[in-house]
Amino acid sequence: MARVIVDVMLKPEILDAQGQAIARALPRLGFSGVSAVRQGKRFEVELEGPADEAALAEVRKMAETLLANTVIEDYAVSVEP
Amino acid sequence: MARVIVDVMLKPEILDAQGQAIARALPRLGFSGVSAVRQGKRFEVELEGPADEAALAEVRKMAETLLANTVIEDYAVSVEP
Amino acid sequence: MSERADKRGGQAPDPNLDTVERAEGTPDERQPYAELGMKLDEYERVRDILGRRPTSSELAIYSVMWSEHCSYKSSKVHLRQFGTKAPESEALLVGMGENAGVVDIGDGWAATFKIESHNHPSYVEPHQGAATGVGGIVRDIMSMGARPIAVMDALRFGAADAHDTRRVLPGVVEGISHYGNCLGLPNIGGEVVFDPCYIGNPLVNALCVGLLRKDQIKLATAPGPGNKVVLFGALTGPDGIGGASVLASATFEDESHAKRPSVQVGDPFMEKLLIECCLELYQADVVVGIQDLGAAGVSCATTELAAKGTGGMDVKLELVPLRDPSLRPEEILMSESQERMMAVVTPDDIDAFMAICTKWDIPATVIGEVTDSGRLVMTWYGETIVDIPPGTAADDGPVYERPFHEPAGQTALNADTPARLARPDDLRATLLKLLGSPNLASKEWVTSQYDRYVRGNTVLAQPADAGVLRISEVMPGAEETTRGIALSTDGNGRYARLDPYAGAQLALAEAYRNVAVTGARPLAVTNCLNFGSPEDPEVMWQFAEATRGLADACKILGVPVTGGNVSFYNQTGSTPIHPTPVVGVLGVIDDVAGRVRSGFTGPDEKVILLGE
Amino acid sequence: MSAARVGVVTFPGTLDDQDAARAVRHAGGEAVPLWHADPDLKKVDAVFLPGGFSYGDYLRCGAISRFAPLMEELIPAARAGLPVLGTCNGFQILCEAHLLPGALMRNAGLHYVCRDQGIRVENTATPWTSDFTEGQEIVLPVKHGEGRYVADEATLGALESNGQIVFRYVGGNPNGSLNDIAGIRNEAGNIVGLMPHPEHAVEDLTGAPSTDGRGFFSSILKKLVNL
Ligand SMILES: Nc1ncnc2c1ncn2[C@@H]1O[C@H](COP(=O)(O)OP(=O)(O)O)[C@@H](O)[C@H]1O
Repeated sequence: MARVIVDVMLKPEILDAQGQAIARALPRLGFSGVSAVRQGKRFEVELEGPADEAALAEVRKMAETLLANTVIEDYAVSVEP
Repeated sequence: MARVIVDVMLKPEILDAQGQAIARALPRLGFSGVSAVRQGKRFEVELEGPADEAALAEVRKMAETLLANTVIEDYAVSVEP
Repeated sequence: MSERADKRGGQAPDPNLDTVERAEGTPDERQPYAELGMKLDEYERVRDILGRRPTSSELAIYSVMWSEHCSYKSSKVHLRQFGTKAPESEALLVGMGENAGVVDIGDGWAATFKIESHNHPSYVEPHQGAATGVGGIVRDIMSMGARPIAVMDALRFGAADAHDTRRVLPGVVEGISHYGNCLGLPNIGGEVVFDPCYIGNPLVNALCVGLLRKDQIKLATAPGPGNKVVLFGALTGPDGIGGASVLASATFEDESHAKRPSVQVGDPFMEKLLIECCLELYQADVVVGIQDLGAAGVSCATTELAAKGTGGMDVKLELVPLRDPSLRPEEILMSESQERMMAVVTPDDIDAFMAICTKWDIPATVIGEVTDSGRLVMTWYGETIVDIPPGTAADDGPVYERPFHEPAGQTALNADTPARLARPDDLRATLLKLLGSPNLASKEWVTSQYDRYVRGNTVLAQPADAGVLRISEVMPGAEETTRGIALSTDGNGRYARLDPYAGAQLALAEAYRNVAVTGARPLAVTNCLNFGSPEDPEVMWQFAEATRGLADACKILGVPVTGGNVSFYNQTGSTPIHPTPVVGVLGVIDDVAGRVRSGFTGPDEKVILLGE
Repeated sequence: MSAARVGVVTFPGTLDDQDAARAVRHAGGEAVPLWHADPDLKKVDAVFLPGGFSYGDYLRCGAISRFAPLMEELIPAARAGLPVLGTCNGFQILCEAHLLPGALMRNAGLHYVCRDQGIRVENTATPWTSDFTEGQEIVLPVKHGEGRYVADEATLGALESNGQIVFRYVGGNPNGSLNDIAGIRNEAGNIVGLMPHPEHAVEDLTGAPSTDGRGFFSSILKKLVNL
């Protein structure tokens, strides 16, 4: 059993309203020194078998078709160390 | 300038309706070999200065009080390599 | 001078900038007008107007302003009938041509409403496409000086069980639901229709209605030399400027400019703040003219405001606050970033204006000034990049008399009547089949995702045939009234396919009846005309017939068209959708407590059939 | 005697403040607008935190609002006994501010739900529910995307045994809330949060097909007048 992580973030040119709202709120809450915040999604995918190339290819396909909306989002797949 | 990542996931005992919905949809979409999916949030926090201990302590406080609701969520802070 | 201008001021001049001076010196430089959707003769007209080749920024402006979407170049000759055949109406306060029409509903109140399409974006990215459709129509209503009070949505999808419908429908409904709910606008009705003809071209038509005091109508105009031009709301980013990339990359060799997103992403929270901010600005009476930023963004707002005002405007384009600092002037001009407005404010009121924006956390920037030069002049860090007569972009776009003729199979189609079908012998099976059809099924899956109660004035919403709203606590200090308004949207693409003239009339008649049965007096009409390509003479015939039918019916029923929207190019390959005119009717009830519900309210009620 | 003063809070993105104020006035109280950025409770006798999408529901519903300057006044006042009612987004803010235990999460069905919902009143020992009878079934609209109440087992157990569960869904649970919880109170009973909207069920002409929401407003006004 292995765990694969899929991180999904809005493409840099797409408006991240949530991230901006958080960044704007930070100074008011007493946090300084943050220039920007972006908010995305993190998926933990538990595989039944090992995270071999074939499995990773499957997860990438899953990310491409289901987990991310590639019109507005980028994704990155990594294996939990 | 450094980027710090805050991953926020639901505590294991809390029902993750979104993750379950994805896991249930996978076989229908032709993906097999996945035993579970959990969905959480990923924040990319851009610091104005370096990610030194003081800055990381600030981000951890931010995660604890704002980015995560510790009643239902756990968080992890890491520096982007 | 802004901080950024200072920064740039110290640097060498931008070698990639296409200035007016440079345009004069390089008359033969090839320009990507065709890539921007302009025809050669249109491009040559621009050269004639300017007496030189346009700069790339000017080309950006003309190409968006003269697009079908903004100039109505194919539909204009037909839409004129809505004016020439318009019935006398005492209720009409603002007719077609403004952001939305305004009607007098009595007791000093006026209502403004309009329906608009966001079909193509909703196919590409259903959630954001539909959401920004709602956002856009709401800003139209705000720009008239009104408080938006409700929305409706008329939707068309492919077959309910088609694969792509499963992608498009949930996304569209979620987008409308999220954006509308977040704005606090009750959704008081709409339609969901399935037909295979919409599989590659779903229709997402959103209607918004707003209320204002009759003497507080705002118009999109920039009068008064010396008055300030303020851009406020969201920052400008690279949204929906896929087309602009050919301009930027023509002068600017950079990967990041070659690939710009074509989808716009909305921020309903920002729009909610904009609504409250605008209303406070109106209350404080610090707005001379106002325009929302729609499809053609800064290009449209500046040219239209200037054209309808004193006639001139100076803009320092580098003052536009950006979300992405790498944007080029051409891209800023074409950006479709959402949740932005432009206002004209007197110098005396500017501080009060800015204070209200600050209260609502709305970024606001003075980017220019009204002039009496008759020219719209834009500079970029001191260099002139636009110098045009604004009316030529805003009002004098091309007008086409597109050829049209009846589709080849039209007679045969009509001759093929149900009489040909075998009589069903099993009524039970027929009934079950009907009941099971998606078009007759409950729409609750959709409507339960919409807030119909917010603002506390919803008298009727689903499952009623028309939405009814009480008019109460709309604006602070305004007198209360017993009046209410009723609204319905209807349309039937199958009828219109068989006979576009009668089909459009039936759509009007249905909406009119739905409003009338609540007890309301129908007053005015808005419409969204969804058709295939105007370059196809058969589609153009459908369009000509439908507009003629609607105009004739409006005259007979005595309700003027106050505004609307045309959506062309709804086709997959060469196959157009059914012609789908969607008609919205607004009516007024003098005492809203007397509204009539549909359905039985008690035992022993009599059933009476009216009409033939 | 002057009318009881009920504060109605507006955050950026609050939507039901107008309806809440109207409901307070209908019941004979004075509705006092409170602005999120203004740390002044204006000497109100009770506070209504209305629904909406404060801060766009960004990050988590209520997560940013609870840090508003007004909340810095409201939180200690509520802990000291000021009656507070939070509906929908207001309930979410109360949980985020830890004035009420647990959290509200995405509906189990993953969709926003607007419907007229059956609710059972489980506890009348609060200033907001004294005009109801225990076990009374009422109808109020729900309209939310994130209303699934969750808490750990110990907290749930305590809520159940202390009588802190004030409302339960009946006739179907719209969001998958644990134990069908629609609303809860703090131990002292002065703070109540619920997902349904009483302010949308106070008039015959408009809103939900019930006027059961009136009980909330008559309860609090009686309580304040009799103080
Ligand atoms: N897309 C929609 N948005 C909002 N309300 C809708 C939508 N589609 C249908 N409705 C509402 O649902 C109810 C039922 O619709 P429908 O089944 O089309 O009824 P009818 O056939 O009587 O017109 C009506 O009140 C209608 O306004």
